[in-house]
Amino acid sequence: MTGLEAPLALFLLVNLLAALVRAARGPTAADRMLAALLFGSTGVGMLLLLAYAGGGAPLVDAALVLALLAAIAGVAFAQRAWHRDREGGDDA
Amino acid sequence: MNLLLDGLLVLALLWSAWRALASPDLARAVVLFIVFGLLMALAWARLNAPDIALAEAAIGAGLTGALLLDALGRLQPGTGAPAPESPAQPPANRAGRRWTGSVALVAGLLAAALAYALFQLPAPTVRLPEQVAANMAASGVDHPVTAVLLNFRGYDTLLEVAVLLIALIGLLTLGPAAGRPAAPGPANPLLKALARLLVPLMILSAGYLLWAGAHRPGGAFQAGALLAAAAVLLHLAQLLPAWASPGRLLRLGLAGGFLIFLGVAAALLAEGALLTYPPAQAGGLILLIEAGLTVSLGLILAGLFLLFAGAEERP
Amino acid sequence: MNGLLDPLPWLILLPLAWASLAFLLGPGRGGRLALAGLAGQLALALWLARRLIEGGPVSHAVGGWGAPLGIDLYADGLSAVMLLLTQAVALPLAFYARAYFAQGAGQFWPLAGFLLAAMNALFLAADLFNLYVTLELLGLAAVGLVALGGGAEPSRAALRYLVVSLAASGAYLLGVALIYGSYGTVAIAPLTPLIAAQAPLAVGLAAGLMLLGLVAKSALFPFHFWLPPAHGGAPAPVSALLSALVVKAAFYLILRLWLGPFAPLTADWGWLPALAGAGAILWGSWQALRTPRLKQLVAWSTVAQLGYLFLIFPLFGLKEPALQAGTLQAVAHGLAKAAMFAAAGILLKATGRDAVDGLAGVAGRLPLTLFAFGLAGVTLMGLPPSAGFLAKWLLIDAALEQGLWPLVAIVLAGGLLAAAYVFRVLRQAFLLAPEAQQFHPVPRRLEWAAFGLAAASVLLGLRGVELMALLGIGVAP
Amino acid sequence: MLEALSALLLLAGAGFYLAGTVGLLRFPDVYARLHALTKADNLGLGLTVLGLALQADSLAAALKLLLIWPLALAASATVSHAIARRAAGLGLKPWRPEEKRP
Amino acid sequence: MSAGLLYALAGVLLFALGLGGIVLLRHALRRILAFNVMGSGAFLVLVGLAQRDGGADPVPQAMVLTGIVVAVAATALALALLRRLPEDRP
Repeated sequence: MTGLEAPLALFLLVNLLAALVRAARGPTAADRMLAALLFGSTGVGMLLLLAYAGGGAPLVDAALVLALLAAIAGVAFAQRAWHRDREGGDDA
Repeated sequence: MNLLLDGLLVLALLWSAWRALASPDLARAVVLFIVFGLLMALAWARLNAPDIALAEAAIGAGLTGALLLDALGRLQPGTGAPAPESPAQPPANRAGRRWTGSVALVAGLLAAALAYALFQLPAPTVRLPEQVAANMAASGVDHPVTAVLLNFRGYDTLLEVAVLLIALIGLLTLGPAAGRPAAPGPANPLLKALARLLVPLMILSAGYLLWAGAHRPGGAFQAGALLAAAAVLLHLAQLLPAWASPGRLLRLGLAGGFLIFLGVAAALLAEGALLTYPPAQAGGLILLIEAGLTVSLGLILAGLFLLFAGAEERP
Repeated sequence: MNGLLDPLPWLILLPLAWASLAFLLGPGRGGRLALAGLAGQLALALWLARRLIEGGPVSHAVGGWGAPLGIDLYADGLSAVMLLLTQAVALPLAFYARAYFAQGAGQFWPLAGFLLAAMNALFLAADLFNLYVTLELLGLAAVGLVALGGGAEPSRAALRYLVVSLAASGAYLLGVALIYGSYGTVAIAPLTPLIAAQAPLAVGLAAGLMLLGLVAKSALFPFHFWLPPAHGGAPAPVSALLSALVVKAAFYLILRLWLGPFAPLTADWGWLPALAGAGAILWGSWQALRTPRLKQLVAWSTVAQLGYLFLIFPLFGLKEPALQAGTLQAVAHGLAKAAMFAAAGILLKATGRDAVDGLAGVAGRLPLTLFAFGLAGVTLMGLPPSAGFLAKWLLIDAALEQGLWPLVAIVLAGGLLAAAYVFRVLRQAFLLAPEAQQFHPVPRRLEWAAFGLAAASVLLGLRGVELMALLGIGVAP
Repeated sequence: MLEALSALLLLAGAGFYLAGTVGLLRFPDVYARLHALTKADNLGLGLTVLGLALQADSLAAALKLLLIWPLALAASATVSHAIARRAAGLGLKPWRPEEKRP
Repeated sequence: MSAGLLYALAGVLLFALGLGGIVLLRHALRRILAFNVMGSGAFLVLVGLAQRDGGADPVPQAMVLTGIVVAVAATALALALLRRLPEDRP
């Protein structure tokens, strides 16, 4: 318990928000899909830090589940976007 | 420090919800809604509700996101035409704008009145957490949320599994999708490899969550949602075909958990009242019910995604 | 009291059991199972009524934990009457549905089974969050039934119904959240004294949100727009179930909350639902007169007749007569509307067209069906000796006692308008059939089911005394 | 001693997260941003996991933590591959130095 | 201003946002998103209010778990109905 976890969790949240604003506003559809990547890395990181900042061990399970499922949202989006692209058009 | 983290998280929640509902482009609305789900999972972690954080992560990121994206894929035909964007901006004509303004005003007033009322709340007279702690010994499990979910308010959970089953039956009533099926893209080899790596681990984690439910956050819902997410991943990797209307065995799997719960509830009537677990066998009975529920909930939640998904439309 | 012999839990477990078994048997199967189950439920409801008359209100602590921690089931006169209505309407409709869905009912039996289980659970529940779960179960089952017809229009009607129902449940849930935040419990029994003692602003807002959500679910006038397409577009047995029973569940809950925990908060707000009720009667009847389609006419008639139920709210100065009037109106409308939709379904099947002006010559071909439609019309109009007459009589009597003249005018106007749109159909039916019109054969069982329901709604007027005695149990004067 | 090492690792991890975010904000096109996000963020996660694993109260807890990292790596790899393939399908050309900065 | 109360306030705002969204938005998919936002708002109020003086209360947490599963069921049914509507006027 180094006392660093809570401030780092806050720092990660700031990172997450900055990246999300950029990804959400990104012109191309591919930019928007970057938001899905953030789940896996920043989301899991935050849950782990919160676990050790007093949230308790169960949050590690939540991080594990999120790490397992991060791929689904991203791939589901890519699968859907991929399907759209085969016919060429795009809303970029 | 804590207040700063919570404050920022609340702002992020409100921003992502607002952008999700007001964004002109449908695809961006769905992505931002999935981000809203992630932020909700973090909020539940901050509210030290790990069970809900687990459920939000498993159901929000895994299932609701995939369901919404699948629906989005069907709405935007792959014919290159941009999605039938119905811009969320208020309509141009004056009457429309007045209507939008008045609804927004009413919603704002409601929020203000509720916020004002929240600050005047007296301390609650009934303290249930103490009562839960007091009766924990007789509940047959050590984790308070699982005790409330399966024992003290087990009747709510019985009806709630019925709600999930009836949603699936409603899906079956509608039959194959009329919209364009989301034609799968070319098989992505990397995705198949990921699915083969992750799915066994997901099933193992689901078993762990089911077992952990008795003494720490976990339980049938989170485990079922994880199993369903595994099925969704297999379908996206084209290793698992879409389901047509279920045969006898699948129907038994779908309704099995509920029937076990119902049977135990009826049998326990002999103990004096509905769902009265004798303290000695309470733990064992709850584990039996949770195991049945995990399998059935996993199949039902997977069915909500896989039933008639991508089934070729035979006009 | 050994749990096995207690009718309360069985009234919920039995329909859940036969509904899930019907699902296991596969699409289209489960008709006989449903009939057996419903017969058992009717017997249980009668047994519960007898126990209530002997021993007063009955409660059942689920899990043996008791009110604030666990969930209680509670049955008093009001819930017993509504349970009797539900099973008494559902059983004949089950006969009707088995004959109506000749070519296979798809998922009708599991959906109907869960719907009835949700209704029984709602009438017996005594816990606000448990009521939220039963409302959701009821809503999703009803949406599944509305979409049973298949096709774009029923799906659109079902989706609009679902969105309204979910918005209403959301408002109800926020109310429950505020109440739990204020008092720390959601069980109705301990809440009533707590709210009477001290009700902060949040509880007032919670009561408003919950009642508003329930009003939207019961399709009262400003929120009625989803009902005609949903009930009008669904197959006949479904429309009968929805119009006769489902909207009554939301009304029952409003009554339960208005007279129970929220009594001190809603004391002087009775005029608002009455105003909306009057609007419903006038607007619903007016639309019923204008719509060309038969089932839309009957659906708009539901919107109108629901208005009557809400006229009793300003009369709660004298609780007993107002409650009797409202409940009897609910029972009479339930039976009559089920009969009317059943008869409309037969007429539609026979003539092949869902149009009022397509009914020419029906009187010659289907006398029993038309007689059933007429009898149901008698109850809706409130002509003696029907139960509808008794309900309207009690309502007028209570209104006169408290000097609320406009209510009397509205009741009479409603009766005349009801007569107008019922005779609109009867007039068409007695015209000579054009030669081109050929009638498809209709199984006799359908006609007898419709006639049975219509006759019950009329004969009930003669035997209202026992119903009133049952209703009085457990209702504080 | 362990405390200091753990703190150091956590800070390094935070540094890499920062690098990932700055990369996302500053890089000109999707492909570069993919590098930033996939590499930097995941390394940040790895260091954070190592830092926390040092503080874990039991070996099992530490191993569970260490299990999370490769999962996140696998997920990021697949998703970024899908995004890159998607971007290529969109006809997005990688950024060339001679082009004007967007 | 405890954390619970802060999240309860956020819940109230999310509820109002979702309710406004359900009434105003025309596209059915957006209305389904608005319903989920409204539901999350109500859940935050339920847990936030109950835990406004610190201390985790398992009863509302169990209720929210039930609510989340009900919300997923309703969303799945709504999306299935959405699939049946003609493409032009969702």
